[in-house]
Parts: sequence; structure tokens; C-alpha cells
Amino acid sequence: MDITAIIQSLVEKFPGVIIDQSADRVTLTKEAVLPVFEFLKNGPAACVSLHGVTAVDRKETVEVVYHVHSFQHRVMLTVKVILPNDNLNVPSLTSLWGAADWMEREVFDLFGVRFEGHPDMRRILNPENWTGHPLRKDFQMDGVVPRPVK
Amino acid sequence: MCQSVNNIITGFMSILKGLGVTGKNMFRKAVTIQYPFEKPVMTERFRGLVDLHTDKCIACSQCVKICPTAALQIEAATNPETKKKFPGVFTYNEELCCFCGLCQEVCPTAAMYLNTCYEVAYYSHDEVTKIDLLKADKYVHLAPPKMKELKK
Amino acid sequence: MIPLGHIVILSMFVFCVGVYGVLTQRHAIRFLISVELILNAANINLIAFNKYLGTADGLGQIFALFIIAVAAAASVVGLILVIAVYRLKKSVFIDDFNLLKW
Amino acid sequence: MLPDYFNIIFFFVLGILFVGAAFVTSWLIRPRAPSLAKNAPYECGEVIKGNSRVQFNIRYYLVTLIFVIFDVEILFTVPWAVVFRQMSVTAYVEMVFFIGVLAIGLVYAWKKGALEWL
Amino acid sequence: MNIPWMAILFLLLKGVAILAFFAINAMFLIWLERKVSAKIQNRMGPMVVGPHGSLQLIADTVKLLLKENIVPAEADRFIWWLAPFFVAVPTVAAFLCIPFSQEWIVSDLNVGILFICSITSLCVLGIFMAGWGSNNKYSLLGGMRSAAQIVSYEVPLLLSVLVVIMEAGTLSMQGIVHAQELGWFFLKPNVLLAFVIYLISATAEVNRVPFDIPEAESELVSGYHTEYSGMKFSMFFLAEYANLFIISAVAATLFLGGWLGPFRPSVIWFLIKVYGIISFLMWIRWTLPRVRMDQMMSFAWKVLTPLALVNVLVTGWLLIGKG
Amino acid sequence: MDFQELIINMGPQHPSTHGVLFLQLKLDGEVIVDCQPNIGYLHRSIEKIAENRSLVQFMPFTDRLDYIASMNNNLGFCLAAEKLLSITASPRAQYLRVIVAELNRVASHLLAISTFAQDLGAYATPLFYALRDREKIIQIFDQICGQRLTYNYLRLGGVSRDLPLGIDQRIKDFIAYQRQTLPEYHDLLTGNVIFCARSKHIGVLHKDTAINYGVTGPNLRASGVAWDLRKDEPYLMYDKFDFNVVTGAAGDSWDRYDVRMREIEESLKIIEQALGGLPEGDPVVKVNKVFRLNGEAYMRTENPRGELGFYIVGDGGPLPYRLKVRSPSFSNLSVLATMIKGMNISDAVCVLGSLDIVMGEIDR
Amino acid sequence: MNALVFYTLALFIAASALLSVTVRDIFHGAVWLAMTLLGIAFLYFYLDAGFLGVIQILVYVGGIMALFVFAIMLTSKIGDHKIPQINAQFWPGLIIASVLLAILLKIIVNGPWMNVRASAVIIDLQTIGKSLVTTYVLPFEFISLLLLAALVGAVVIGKVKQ
Amino acid sequence: MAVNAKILGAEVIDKVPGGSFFLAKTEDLFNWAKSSSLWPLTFGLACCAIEMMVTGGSHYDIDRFGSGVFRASPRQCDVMIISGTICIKMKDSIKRLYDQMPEPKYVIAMGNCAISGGIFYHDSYSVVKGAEAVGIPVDVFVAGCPPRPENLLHGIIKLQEKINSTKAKKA
Ligand code: SF4
Ligand code: SF4
Ligand code: SF4
Repeated sequence: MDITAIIQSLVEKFPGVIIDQSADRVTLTKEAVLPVFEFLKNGPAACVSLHGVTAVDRKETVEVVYHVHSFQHRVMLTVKVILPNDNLNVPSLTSLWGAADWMEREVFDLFGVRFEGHPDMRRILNPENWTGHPLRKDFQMDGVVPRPVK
Repeated sequence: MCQSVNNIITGFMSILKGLGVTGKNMFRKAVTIQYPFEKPVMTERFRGLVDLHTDKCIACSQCVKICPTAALQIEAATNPETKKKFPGVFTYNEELCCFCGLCQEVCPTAAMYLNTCYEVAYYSHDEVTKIDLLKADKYVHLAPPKMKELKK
Repeated sequence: MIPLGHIVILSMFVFCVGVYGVLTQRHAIRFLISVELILNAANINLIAFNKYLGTADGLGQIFALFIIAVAAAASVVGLILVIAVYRLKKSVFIDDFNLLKW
Repeated sequence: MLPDYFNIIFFFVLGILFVGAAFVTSWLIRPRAPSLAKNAPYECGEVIKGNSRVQFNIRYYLVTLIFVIFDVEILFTVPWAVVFRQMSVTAYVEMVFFIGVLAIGLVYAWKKGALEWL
Repeated sequence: MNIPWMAILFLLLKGVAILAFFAINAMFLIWLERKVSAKIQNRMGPMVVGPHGSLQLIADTVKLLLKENIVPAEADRFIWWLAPFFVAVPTVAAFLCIPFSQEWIVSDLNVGILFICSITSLCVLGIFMAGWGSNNKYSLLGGMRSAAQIVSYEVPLLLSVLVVIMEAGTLSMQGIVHAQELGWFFLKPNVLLAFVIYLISATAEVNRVPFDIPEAESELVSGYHTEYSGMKFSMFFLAEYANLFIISAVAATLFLGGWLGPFRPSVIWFLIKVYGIISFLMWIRWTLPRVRMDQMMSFAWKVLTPLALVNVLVTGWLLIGKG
Repeated sequence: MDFQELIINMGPQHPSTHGVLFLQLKLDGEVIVDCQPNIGYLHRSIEKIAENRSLVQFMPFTDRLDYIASMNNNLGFCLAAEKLLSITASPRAQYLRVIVAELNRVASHLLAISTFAQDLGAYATPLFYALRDREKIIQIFDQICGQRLTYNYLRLGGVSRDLPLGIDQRIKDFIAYQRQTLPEYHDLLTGNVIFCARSKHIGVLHKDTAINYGVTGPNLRASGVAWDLRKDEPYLMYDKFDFNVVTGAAGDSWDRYDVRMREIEESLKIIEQALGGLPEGDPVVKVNKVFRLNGEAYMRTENPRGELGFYIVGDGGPLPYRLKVRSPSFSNLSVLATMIKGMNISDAVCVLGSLDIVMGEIDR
Repeated sequence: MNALVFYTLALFIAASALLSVTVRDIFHGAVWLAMTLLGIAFLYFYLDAGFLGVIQILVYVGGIMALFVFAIMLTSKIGDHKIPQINAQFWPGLIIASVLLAILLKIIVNGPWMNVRASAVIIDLQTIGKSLVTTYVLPFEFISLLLLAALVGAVVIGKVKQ
Repeated sequence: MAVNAKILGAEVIDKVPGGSFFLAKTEDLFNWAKSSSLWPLTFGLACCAIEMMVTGGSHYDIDRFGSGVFRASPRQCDVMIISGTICIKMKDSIKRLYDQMPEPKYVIAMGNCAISGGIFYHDSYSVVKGAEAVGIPVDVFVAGCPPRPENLLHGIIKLQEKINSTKAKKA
């Protein structure tokens, strides 16, 4: 089963939730996150490893990016979920992967995306009494010296 | 019973083996370089402090632009006769530099280079924050004491 | 040499301090400490009498040895009881040791 | 010749003097700059959570207990060890019995898990 | 009442000599330790302060004298002050009956060997106090561990000493040495076993690798003396090395014939043996990893103690058979 | 019995937390009932900085992520950037990259096993031996690129400079030397009874847990999963070399140590082959000075600590729009809390040491 | 000199005994008890009972005191290691103890031993050893049983409550 | 800097009787002792810590200068080598550790990060700009990124020079 087959199976299994797809990447609707990952992990794709969770701040939206990986088929699939800025909530994957715990905390810390159902949604890298999410493009803080030379 | 006796013996032997290794090393020569008395020779690629062949610099600012830490500052000046640019002010903030050598790589005239000076310890920031790259004796004050003094 | 009486007076004093402790201390470990004092007072006497008036077979010293052994056994058991009761009742005070209910 | 007890006490006093002298010397020449932060207990540089005086595992106690028992046993063995060669075999047998009884104790404690750590 | 002033003066002189030896020996041992470790690790060790770092320890000592003394807030001051005394004073006292040679012994007590054993067991209390008084979790944990460890290894240690007592029939240190005039004790297989047990348990007693659990740096920072600074800390340090000397001296006396040797002065023989043992212990220290607490405890109780008990009985049987 | 629990702070300054990790341990007696790792004490905002640096300028920052294996970090970043820009490095450069990356792997593993031994209380000696041997590699790097730790050696399309003269002999000497000294480690540690007693059956990481937590690298292989990107998704020229993927059996601390030990040997093999087959040619291909970054690329490589991923998103400008570092230690550490529950402190230290984490890349 | 040493020692013993039951902090109490026991050990040395002195240190100070300290650590929390000394039994206790002391003192001072100065025998270890395995062999073996009983009992109590 | 002035304060002069010659000699002795036995705190922050380890290692052997006794507890050490980047989360801990060291204490800032923030000076939201920004007075700066081990040794020698040239404050 190669990557196209996996994406194909996804499209067949979950009609309507794949908003966008390319060679090794699919974009999902938010609601479908849990079932799709469940299927990816336990289904024929056997993407047993959650390789990474991250996000990209696209100004109006925030993309949450998941990399899942299958030892069996040797493929890495990128899954994206696009969240509007005013509702940065997405289901947590902690029920599926232990790895999701810290990774989601990191995304929360740096981007402010809240993962619903996460058991321990605290900051991880920055001090807990912080406000602001530093990797947002609009992040401002006193004491940050921008590099003078462009 | 046999098993545990055997275990004890192998365990004992393994400890002896370990002692053998350390014992053997006791008679190896020390690898220490006695630093202030013997100084290592820096390799020719060594990336020490940023230095400048003043005459070669054409004030193109490429080094300043590439520097990831903005450690360099240049003010270009133009020679009114030849219309050639040369650095009017060229300062280097050693405390920001990360000794990546990118400035050296990017310099079109090989004016910028990283010298082999590595003994950079000082008591106050002023000694290194605004190093005038155009001065010839800019690093003299950092030079370590001479060998004679050390062996007092 | 020091007169025997002086040593005995010292031992009496230690003994009485022990008795005082036993009577007044509410803390169980304190209580045991006092008991140790009493035993030691006895031991001092034994040794002193052995030295001054003793027989050739060293009865006094041997008796002192036995007392030390008994004291060791006693404090071993006593302290473990204190700990056990403490773990059960969260208290180290003798007033709270109501052994019947326990 | 001085009596033994004097030597012993003398050496104790000497030891105390030695340590005391070191402290006094140090007290004379050392700087003092106490501060609140300095006197705070050290805990890897983090703020202290919880209290340091808490109860501990009973195992420590059990081990010490067995030690005390054995200590007493050994103290009874020493006089025997000094003289048993001049005595008859009975002395030896008596000691075997004595040690045997305590060995039973050790085995018992072992089997009961009092020697297990964790 | 006549006071034997001369004798007291003489004793005082001996005492001062012992103290001087005590301090110099500890310094030398620390220097030796650093040099031995350096050798093992292909390094140089102290080099710059004095020729080959010979003045290093003087510098360390003076510096420790000059260090500020920090009393942690909430520390139990009384206990905290007392602890170094309890740790260091017994080690001084133990030198009382170490036979450096036929003549060089301050006082040959007739309970010599037991005196040393008992005096050094006072350290347990000092360690407790240090742990309790510091009001620090690492100290407390370290202190408890240390005490449990010392206490556990005391049993096989005493049992192996007992074997020697049986062989020699006396408790006096000189008596034990004299009993070996016909042959050093460790040549007998049962005493050799006792020697090994003694060395292992003595290593544990003085908290050295592989039994350095209370000071386990990678777990508990530095154990019960985490909070101690300056001179108080150096007392712990000093006591540690003095103890190292004491256990080695006892081992040399009990098993290796003490100051006996083919020629005089016998004190040379004694020192050679002692420093030999110390170097061996250092060699071990810089080679082996640390055992875990539970492993260490079960080793003491389940291996060494039964072994030592059996050894005592066997020795008794052998001697009875002979006599 | 309700025990009053003892809360102990381990770190941020603690000899065995490998940097500035802060573990808050709840103890019952000496048994850990709860462990709360706190990270971020070395959070240097590298991902934010990356958004303001060009790809070339960012290279020095990758050195400082996993500072024990800077070359491998350089490599990971280079490959990701090259993937984004569709550049292929010259063959010689690829070989050179393999050589330096594997050398660095050896150096990193040496440090890993020796700090592990240090955590087990093997007082300084194994550590100093490892530093002694590692120093030889460092000196080679010093000669190749002029720095001892922060190499900044790789460039888009190749490496910054070709090997200096005579270095290949030096590397060969090193390989011979290392092969000679490796048995010393085996004698000193691998078979040592105390070492085994301390590390065998301690901290068993089951295969499924490891995968579930995204554990990668030697830690995963020690649990018995034969997964090595160099073999399974070969990048550079790794498919040309003959080496084995080392796996462990039980997944305990000793296995993690042993896997590293054997990987050193495999790496030496790779270096030898790469040196032998080093093709002639330019060490770097010509690339544009100014790039436009479009689209996104994710590339992962096998770091000494596991799979290092770089995720670069471009928006058409010269600077990355977003750069994410997927660091192996981050996942490897996240499994710690579940592993050490119910252990005593000594074992916890042993497990932490065997995971071989580097705070620099965890906190970024 | 003998007398001087003795009276200093006696003072030390008496003072630390008193302190061990009167100081507020239980741990301090234990430490003072240790001092008392140490002093008593010296007293044994003074009385030429070297073996007893050694045993006193080894068993009492090194062993039993360690037990006490562990027990204190096992049962104390911060705050309660300072316990009030004055309670309802204070005055009765003090009075009873003082009266007892007075009575005993009277007995002693008037008794036949007050001024005995000659020391009879010096008992060495050999003697103790011999008596122990001959005359007193029964109590000797009994001690082993007692110790065993104590060990078993303590282990049972300690384990049951786990 | 101010640290040095504090150490041999007026109190010492008051307390040690004797002539000024003796005083000067003791002072020399004290300075010598202090400078020859600088025990560092086992404390690594970032990349520079690796170089610090290497400095302790066989090739450079910091123990030659008597500074090889790395103590894990701040109570027993004399010099704190800040080796690496100080981040906001870490800064309180560092300050606390510094505070908990007994006088006389010295600080070596190793690496540009500890000196000024170094490579992370610009654009970083979480890096403190050097040890002095945390309130720790630094005695010797050892620049580099990371400084070579020789450089750290050089820094220690510089610190020794500095200690040796301190004069006690006259009362
Ligand atoms: S790049 Fe070279 S020539 Fe251009 S300004 Fe810099 S130093 Fe001068
Ligand atoms: S070496 Fe790097 S950091 Fe330093 S001045 Fe040059 S470009 Fe800037
Ligand atoms: S100065 Fe450089 S090497 Fe040192 S910690 Fe900072 S970035 Fe790392």
C-alpha cells in the first residue's frame, strides 16, 4: 500500500471530509480528525506512529499539521486541519497516541491552538504565567530586539 | 547452586577485567596538553576572531548582510578620487558573533577572514563589543601573557 | 579512687531523671528514652559494685551485658510498637495509646 | 603510665579541640554575607515544594533493628572468641547453638521480606 | 592528689603528633586520590599549584577555611553544628590504638580492635544529624541511606573481625600483630575470606564506590553534606579520608601482619601496607559503577552476613580441632 | 497507609539530568509515584528566529539544536532545504556528508554511553575515556571546518569546503584506534557485573509503547524495532553502504546502551567504506544566492538520537515562513514519565541516562 | 586527677541525662541521650570495664541510638517535633522523682558503701568469656532466644502494618 | 567585581593582629589559596557545557589548576561557570544558585550566550541577554561560541590573576 492508495482509501472511507489533497498530503475538516486518525492508525494504512504535530500561522487561519508514519508501508502522510483564527479548537489525539501529549502541548504553547480532550493542556516550553503565543505572526513582546540588518 | 556460584565467579572476573582496563590505562601516557605551557597550533581553517585585510575590503556589505547575528557594522565611504568604496567605519561586536565563518565565505575579495586567535577572556564588555576592524592592533589587549611570565 | 558512694549517687541521679521522664513524658519515644536512662543507671551500679566489691567471675559485668542485651531487645520491640501505633493512629503520645481498643 | 580511660578521654577532647580550633580559625577569617536567598535550602535551584521532614520508609528501621540484634549477638560472641580455645568442645557447641538461633532469626527475616528493599 | 604532669605532657605530644599526622595524611590521601584518578584517566591531575600539585591541598584547606559558613534557614542549628563533631572527633580518637610500630602506639588498649570499631560507628549518628539538621531533602535521604548502609555492613565487618579475634585470642592491636609473627593471617584461607569480607564491608562503611550511595552524586547531589559549606564541609571530607586510613590500617594490622616485616624500621612496613590497601581501594573506586541501594542491602544481608557467620563457625571448628 | 509524599525537585541544576531538565518527583519512601518532567529551561526560540533568517543564515542555529551531533543537524536541515529547493548535492559532497555525519554519530554515542555510565556511578573514568576518544573526532572536525562543536560545515548543495589534505589518513587512524579501544569499554562496562545488575531489566520500554510515544532512533531499535532511516528510507548514499541495523531484544536500559555500542562499530564500517569510495569532484554544486521558498517540505534523517525532522514552509519570499524542528529527544523524553513510575530514584536516573537526551533540541 | 576526671564526667552525664528528658525537641532529646550514653561508656572505661565501655558505644550509641533516630524520623513531622513538656503530670512527676532521689540519697549516704574505696578485682575479657560459657551458660543461651523473639516480634509487627 | 572587595573586608584586618607586613603576607596567602582552589559548580546549560566537560576531560584537564573538583552542591563551590544560554525560565534558578554559593564566590560567563545572549540576541523572545541581565556579577568573560577548552582555561587563569591582585579593603 503506497501513499496514493492510503489517500485513496481515506477518500473512499470518509467522503466529504477531505477538503484538499495532493501527493502526500490531505486536508481534513476539523470534525473528522478523530475518526480519520483512528482509521489511519488501526486501519489498513497502519500509520502506527504519530511523527509530529505542528502548526503554521497563516494570519487568518492556523493550519495544524500532523505527520503520521507507517512502518509497514514506509510512508509518511501529512494531514492538515485548517482552523479559523477565532476558533482555535481541534480534537486531541491523546487517546490514540501517547506522543500527542507533549506535541499538542507544544502547539498550544506556541500557537494557542486548544486541543479538546487533552488531559493536561498547559504550556510546555514557556513559563506558565505567560500570555501570548510566540510563534503567532502577530506576537509582540518587550525586550525582543529585531535583527537590525535586513 | 551451581548457577549462583558460577554467577559469582563471572561477576568477580568481570570486575577484575574492569580493573585490568583501568590498570592498563594507568601506565599509558597522559594525553593532556598542558595548556598555558604548551599551546596547541590552530588549524588553518580555525575560526577565531573576525579580522579584516583593510586594504582589500571594498565595502560591499555582503558580510554584514549575511551575518546571522548582526555582529558586523559597516559604514561605507567613497574615495573621492578613484570613486572606489572603502569602509569608513567597520566595527565588530565579538559578543554577538557565533564564529560561523559565513562572512569570510561570502566576502568577494577575501578581505574578511577569521584569525586564529582563540584566547578571548576579559574582564569587561568594553574590550570586545566595539572592535574597530580597521585598526591593526585591535586584538593586542586580549593577548595572553607571555610564556616567561607564566613560568614564574 | 573515688568512693563508691559517689558513683552510686550519680547512678541514682540518672535513675531519678529516668523516673521523672517516665512519669511526665507523653511522647512515646521520650518515654523509651527515659527507660533507657533507668536501665543505664542500673548498669552503672552493676559495674561500679563489680569493680569495688565484685567477685572473681565478673558477675556484675556479665549482668550488665545481659541488661544491655535486654535493653536492646526492649527498645527494638518498643520502638516498633510505637511506629506501628503511630501508623495506625497517627499519634506518638502515650495518652492516645489505648491498647484495649487497638 | 596513664590509665587507659585517660587516654581515651584525652583523645576525645583532643579531637573536639581540633575540630573546634578549625572552626574558630575559620570563623576568624571568613567573610560573612548571609542573605535570605542564600540561606534558603538548596534544591537544584528550584523553589521548594513540600516539606523536608516527612516520614520515611519503615525498611530503614527494620534493617537497623536487625543490625542491633546482630550487634548484641556479636558482643556476646567476642568474650567467647577470646577464650574458646582454652575451653572444651562444649563451648564451641554452645556458641554454635547461640549463633544458630540467631541465624534462624536472619532466615526468618529474610523469608518475611524484611531484608527486601522495595 | 598528684597529677602525672610529665606523662600528660608526653601524651599531649603524642596527641599533637597524631593530629599532625591526621591532617597531613588526609591531605596526602586527597592528593593521592586525585593523582591516582588522573593516572587512570590518562590525565595529569594537579600540576600547577606547587610541583606536581603538591601544594594543592594546602591551598584547598586554606580556601575552605576562608569560605563563608552558610546556615540554612530553618536548619536545626544545634544539630547542624554538632554533626561535624560527631563525624570527625571519633576518627581522631580512633588513632589512639593504631599500632604504627612496636613502640609507636599511643595506647594499646586491651579492647583495641573493638574500640576502633565502636568509635567509628559513632559516625552514624553524625551522619543522621547532618541529614536531619540540614532541613534539606537530599541531605535527609542521603543521611538515611548512609546510616542504613553503614549499619548493615557493620555486621559482616564485625563478624570478619571476630574471625581474627578467634585466631589471635586477644583484642589488643599489638597482641594481634604479635600473634601473626608466625605467619600473616591472611595466608589462612578462612581468614583470607574474612579479609575479603572485611575489605568489602569496610569500603561500604566509608561510603566509597561501589557503595557510595549516600553521596550518589547522580541521584542525590552530594548526600548528607549537601548543605554544608566551608570548614564544616571539610570536616566531613577530612573524616572520610581519615576513615579510609583507619580501615586500611585496621586491615593491615588484622590481616597483613601490621608492622611486621623483614627489616626495621617497622613503621615503614606498616605504612607500605596501609597505603597499598588505600591505593587498591582507590583503584576500585575509579573503575566500578555504583550498586543500587537494594542490591547493596541484599548483598550485605544475604551474601556477606551468612558467609561471615559460616566463616566464624568454620574458623571455630578449625581452631578447636587444632587445640 | 497514607504516606505523606515527599516531593523532590531534580533539576534544573542536577548532575544527572543532562542539562537543564527539571523533574518533579513524588516519592513514597524512595519509590517514584509520580513524575512530572518540566522542560523549556533551554527554550531559545530557534523556530521564531528561523522565520527571520535566510536558509544559509539559519545553518549555524542548527548546530546549536543538538549540540552533541551538530553535523547531523546540519545534514537534516540541508536535506530538508534541498528538498524544498529541489537541489541535489554533488556526489562527492554526499560522501563527505556521510563521513562527517557518521563520525559525529560515533562521537555522540561515545558521549551517550559514557554519561550513562556516569549516571550509574562509574565515577568519571568511562566518561573521561570517552571524552579522550571523542576528542580525536573533534580534532578531525576542527581540522575540517575550524570549530570543535558548532561546525556549520554543510551548505545547500554540498559542504563548505573540501577535506583538508591528509585528513583521510587521520580518519583511518581514528577508525583503527577506536576499534582498538572499544573492547576496553566492553571490559569496563558491558560485561561488568555491577553495570549489568544496574541496567538489565531496568526501564523496559515495550515496542508498542515506544511506537506509541514516537520514540525513535537507538531507543526504538533497542526495543526490537528494526527501523533505521538510513536503511529504510535511504537518503544521501546510504543505500550504497553495507551496514547492519542494530536492534536490541528486551528494550531495557542495558539494551539501549548496547545498541549504541554496536552502532559505533557500524558507523565505523560506513566511514571506512565512504572513505574508500570517495568520488572526485566539486564539494558543492552551484546554487543561486537568493532563493524563493515556495511550498513546503518535510525531511527527516537519522540522527544519533533518533529521527530528526525539519518542516520548512515557504511563502515565496527568501525567508522561511515557518520552520519546525521535529526533534527526536522531545519524543524520547515524553515517554520518561510513564517509564519511571514505580521505580526508585537510582533506576530513574539510569533510565534517563539511557534515553540519551539533549536539552538543546528538546527545548529548541 | 582521677577525681577530677570523674567529677567532670559525672557532671557531663548528669547534665546530659537531664537535658535528654527536658529539651523540647525530641531529636535533641535523642542526641542528649546519645551523649549520656557516651559519657556512661567513658565511665565504664574509667571503672576498668573496657569491654563494657566498648559494648556500650557499639550497641547503645551506634545501634540503639540509630534505632531511636530512625523511629523519630518515622514518626515526626515538622511542627510536632517540638512537644510541650509541661503537662498535668509535670508536678507529680517532679515531686515523685525528687522524693525518690532524696530517699535513695539518704540510703546511700548512710549505707555501708558510701566510702568504699578499695577496688577488688580487675575483670578482664578472659574471665567474662569463661564465666559466660560455663557458669552463666543458661542465661547466655536464653539471651539468644530473647533476641530471636525480639527480632521475630519486631519483624511481624513491622511487616503486618505495611 | 564587587564580590572581590567584599571578601577580605575590614573585619579580617580588624581581627588578625600583627603588622602590615604580616597582613600583606597573609593576604597573599589567602589570595593564593583562593585562586588555586577554584571548585566549580557542576552546572551545564547548553552547548558550552559540553566544552566545559571536555575541559575537565583528559585532554585539557582542568584539575591541573586545582579546579577539577566539580561539586554538585553550590554550598561547596567557589566558581560558577555559566556555560550556555540563559532562558527566561531558567534565570531565577541561576540567580538562586548563585545566591546560595558561599562567599568568596566568582562567576565565569562562558560563551557568548552567557555574556550577552550571543547568537540568540536578536529576535529571540525567550533568551536573557547575558548573565548580568539576571543580576549575577560576572568576573571573567570567556568569549566564543563555544569557547575552546583552552580558552576556558585561559579564563580561569585570568580569574586567578584577578583574585591575586585583589587588595583587602582598608577599614
Ligand atoms: S564582504 Fe568583504 S569586501 Fe565586502 S564589506 Fe565585507 S569585508 Fe568588505
Ligand atoms: S563569523 Fe558569523 S557571526 Fe561572526 S561576524 Fe562573521 S558572519 Fe557574523
Ligand atoms: S555561546 Fe554558542 S555554544 Fe555556547 S551556549 Fe551559546 S550558542 Fe551554545
